[in-house]
Amino acid sequence: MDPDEAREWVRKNKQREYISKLMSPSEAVQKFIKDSSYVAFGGFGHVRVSIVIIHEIIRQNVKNLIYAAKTAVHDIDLLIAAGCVSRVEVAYAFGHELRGLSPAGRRAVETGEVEVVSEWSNAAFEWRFKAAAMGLPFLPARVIAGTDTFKKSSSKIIRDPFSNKPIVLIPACYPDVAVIHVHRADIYGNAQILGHTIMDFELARAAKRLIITTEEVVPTEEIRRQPYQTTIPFFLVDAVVEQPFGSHPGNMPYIYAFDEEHFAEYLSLTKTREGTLQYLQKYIYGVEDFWGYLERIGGYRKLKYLMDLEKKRTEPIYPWVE
Amino acid sequence: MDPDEAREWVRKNKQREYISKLMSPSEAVQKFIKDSSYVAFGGFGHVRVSIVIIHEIIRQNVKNLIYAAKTAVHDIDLLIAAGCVSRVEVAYAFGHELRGLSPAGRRAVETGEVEVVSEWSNAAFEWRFKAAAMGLPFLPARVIAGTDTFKKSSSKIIRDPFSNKPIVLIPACYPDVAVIHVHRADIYGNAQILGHTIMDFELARAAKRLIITTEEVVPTEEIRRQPYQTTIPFFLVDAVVEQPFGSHPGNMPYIYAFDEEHFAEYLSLTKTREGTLQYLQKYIYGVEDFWGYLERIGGYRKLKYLMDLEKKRTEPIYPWVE
Amino acid sequence: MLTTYSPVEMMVAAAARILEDKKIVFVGTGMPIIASIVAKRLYCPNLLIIFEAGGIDPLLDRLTVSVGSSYTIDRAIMATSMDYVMSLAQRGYIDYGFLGAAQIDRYGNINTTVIGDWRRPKVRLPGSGGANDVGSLSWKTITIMRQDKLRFVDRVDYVTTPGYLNGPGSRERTGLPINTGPYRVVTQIGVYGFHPETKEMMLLALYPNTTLKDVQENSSFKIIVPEKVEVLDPPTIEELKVMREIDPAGIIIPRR
Amino acid sequence: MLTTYSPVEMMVAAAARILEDKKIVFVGTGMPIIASIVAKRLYCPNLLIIFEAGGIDPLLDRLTVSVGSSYTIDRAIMATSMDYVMSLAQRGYIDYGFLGAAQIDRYGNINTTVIGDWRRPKVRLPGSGGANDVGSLSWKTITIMRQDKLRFVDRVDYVTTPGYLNGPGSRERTGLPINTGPYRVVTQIGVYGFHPETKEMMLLALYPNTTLKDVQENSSFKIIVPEKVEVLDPPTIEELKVMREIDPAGIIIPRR
Repeated sequence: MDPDEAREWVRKNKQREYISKLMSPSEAVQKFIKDSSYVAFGGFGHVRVSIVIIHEIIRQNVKNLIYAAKTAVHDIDLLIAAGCVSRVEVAYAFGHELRGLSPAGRRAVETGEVEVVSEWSNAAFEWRFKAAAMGLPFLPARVIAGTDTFKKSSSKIIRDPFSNKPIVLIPACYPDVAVIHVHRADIYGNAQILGHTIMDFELARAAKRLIITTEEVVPTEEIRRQPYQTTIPFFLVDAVVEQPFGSHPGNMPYIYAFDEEHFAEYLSLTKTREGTLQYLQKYIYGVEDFWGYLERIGGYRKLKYLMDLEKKRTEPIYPWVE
Repeated sequence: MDPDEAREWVRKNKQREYISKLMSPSEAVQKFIKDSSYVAFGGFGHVRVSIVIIHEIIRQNVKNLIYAAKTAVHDIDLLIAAGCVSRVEVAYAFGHELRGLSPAGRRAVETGEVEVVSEWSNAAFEWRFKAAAMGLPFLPARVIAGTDTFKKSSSKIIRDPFSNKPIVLIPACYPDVAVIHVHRADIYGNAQILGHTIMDFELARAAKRLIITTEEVVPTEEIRRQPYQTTIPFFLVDAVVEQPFGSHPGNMPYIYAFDEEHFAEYLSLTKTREGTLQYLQKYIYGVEDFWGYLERIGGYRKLKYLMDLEKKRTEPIYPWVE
Repeated sequence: MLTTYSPVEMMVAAAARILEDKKIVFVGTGMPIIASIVAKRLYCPNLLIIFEAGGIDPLLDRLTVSVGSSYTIDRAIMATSMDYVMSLAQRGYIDYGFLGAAQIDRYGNINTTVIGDWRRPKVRLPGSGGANDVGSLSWKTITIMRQDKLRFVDRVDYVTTPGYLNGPGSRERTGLPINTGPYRVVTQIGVYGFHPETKEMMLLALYPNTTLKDVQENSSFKIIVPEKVEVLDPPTIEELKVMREIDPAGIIIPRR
Repeated sequence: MLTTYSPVEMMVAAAARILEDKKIVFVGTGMPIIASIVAKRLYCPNLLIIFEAGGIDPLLDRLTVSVGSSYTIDRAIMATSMDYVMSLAQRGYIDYGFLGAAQIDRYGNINTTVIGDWRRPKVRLPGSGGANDVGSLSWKTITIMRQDKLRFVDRVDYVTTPGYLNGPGSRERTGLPINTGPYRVVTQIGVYGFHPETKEMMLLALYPNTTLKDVQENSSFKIIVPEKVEVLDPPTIEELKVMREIDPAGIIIPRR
């Protein structure tokens, strides 16, 4: 897509009206995430990431997704485990940071079930979104030059006409759908993120369709009280889904910590295909919605513990440590 | 300056230590603003603009400044009126928005006392700073193409290797000194702006030296309480100057409104060279510092009125309306 | 009752009626702000107003002296940066750009930089500000300005903001976004558009008290006059009321 | 009393001693975080730690599982974006980049993408993450990793993060910032630098319980050995104490 096509798309498809976009996770996925969609998730793979939508994609058995794995962690791994992804553009995937490699993701790539189609660095991926957000065909950058990652990307090198030195041009990236989990949003989609925004300030403008999931829906007056806190204005947004603890077992800064017990169970079960199915059955297929999942992972007692943990009222445990 | 030279400059000159950079306006100007410096002011010309440093430059009679007039209003006009500026790069200057053209600025350009050396649009200027902030030689853009403003800038046009369409390349801009007025900062320079950031998020990183003037100095713990509100981290900053009402007669969002009475007096006096001198004598040369100026413009009673005005407790008046 | 009105009020009303609901307008200083607020209050409740300094959809109840003042972020949905709003514009989110101008030519090219020679100008004007950006990046650009032979000129002294440049196709050839360009020009005499093929300025509507003769007598270039020219209604009482409410000091709308 | 220590503790201590005060370090997951906190607590109170997800100088009291978690912005001076911190790096603000690695070669090129063929890998690793960026843009890059013949290889299976690429001058020729590159490699056997002329890996220091023989037996390429090789002191009691304090669960630092 060149910038003029991207502009035309915005002109024709993006709603500038104040209408409620509030819907259920299931409606949001039905409307905007199709087989073979190119999708990107906001947050940082297991931090402020919309697990609620991940679950719903799995429940609806969406197939052949192409995934923009700019720091993808638990998000992509669940989708791969459930067979929803066929191709991946990778800056970071198949790993769980300190928890180690992700058995499900690794298995899928090593057996060829999932194909890695390109490689990027995190900054390169961020700048792809930024180029798109700015309505530009590319952004120049001084990363990935000289490496195999450059060769496996679709970047180019030109000579900078000002300094006459070589410079990499990173092409814009326009996901079909982005899903971003936020602290608060109104029914129109005006969204505020507390803490670091990671790539979401850019991703929100790069994507063609944008689903916001939010810890809470607040009145617009609350947004207007601190407009400098707004990360995403409503006219970028196509769906608003309210789901407290929607990033579980991920971390939601200032609200709840990682559920390391849950990660341990997940990483252990996904070592085998049988275990993977067992996990999906227990936590996703076997519950009606994310509320059901929240009960199954331990209900309010567990959630309260995770909130206490985030406030450092108790010490974290890491059951996956060998 | 190419990006490698700019990097080298940062490496050698930017302080990464937590040391107090608190100083008086007079020290800050003495240390960092020299004859022929290339300077840029944050804010929007008469909104959140560091008039305190403008006054001090005039009082110290700094000469031959080159001014980055990205929406410059009262800031540049005072400096021109006092004979401190010899060259200007213009996106917007010599005007006072709805108040009309600035007599002092216009006179200086029309008589040749001040030379306009290049033309830009606001977005182009912003993206020059952004290119510098990102450590890049240029940013692509789809503005200024086809106009005389392009011809009077130092931008280039290339063919975008992805879409094969022409695209403008806007060169990075590294001011010698930037001066940014903020709502709060600590003694090290960690600064938080409430409201719109205009170009300051980028300008702070583009400039070689950065003077922060602040409505109040706060403890570092207060900064750390809401780190997502920080606009400028301390290691970008070379001087911190505390000056309440430091943007007067400009507007400081959430704190005080424009002093339109003062603007009326200024615009009327600067119609003649004699009047201009009279203004400078009364409000700048004739007072010891900005505190003295604040007394002369009406003291606390006036300041209280401007705070009430900002809170819309009273109706604004516009004495310059004919 | 408010029965008389000034040329400025007619211009503002005419401009307000051009804007559409559920669209985004990027406004410049002065009349564009008043016309946009009138439109929003009376005709387009979902018109979203954006300011170049970073204010998005403030709850405006007054004209602002500056497009960067507190008013432009007052109870806004977002108070952000110039980079952000200009990027939105470049990305295709701005339906209407709304500008003032000192000089314009037949192709809608605008000058707000100098009258006379650039090096030694007769009158030095402020320059582009955000005007070039708005005129380059918005889908449709509306200009509101006084019309006379010195302002409607054959060639502007300096092209600050691109209209159709040298005619059809020249915007695209220079790298500007496709399908963008000048849409309407509103003056004290009438409302103009641009010929779909030649991209030259074309009369669309007159006011109750203006004539075809006024149009040509106040332009240094020939303006296309189609067979059918609309005559606009005078400002309504509601339009006049809103204008005076938002500009009670008479900065732009004359007090009486 | 803590008198014994593990190879990991020796590595972390050695790495912590490399960092300098009043500098900025951009840290990757795991050992780099622990080593940086040890350095900050004991040697470099003004060492500023930056995380790729946007956390700048948090008051870290614990190891974090993720370089994007709440810990990385906990009482930070700034919680911003990846764009912001990567731009700072590109602008020249990052003195030290601090990474882990799966494979490295004589020129300090790092692989964290695949073992085996890229299309059908034997082991698929996570990819660059921020590593390429840190290795491209920091003034000096420190790598901390396990050393053996399969990890210290003649040619990495895939260049994820640039070291000196093919040798002197090749970083600059490809457009990477000048005067940047690998600085130290810390393993369980010793600390390595790079030869100032040839840019090949060079032994700088051994540990009390490692030998020259260990160095070469655990590398598939020849490592330059200068005449003088330092032997580092074992981890101090203070160093060990801090490590255990910030990793009480023994995620990286073995519990005993």
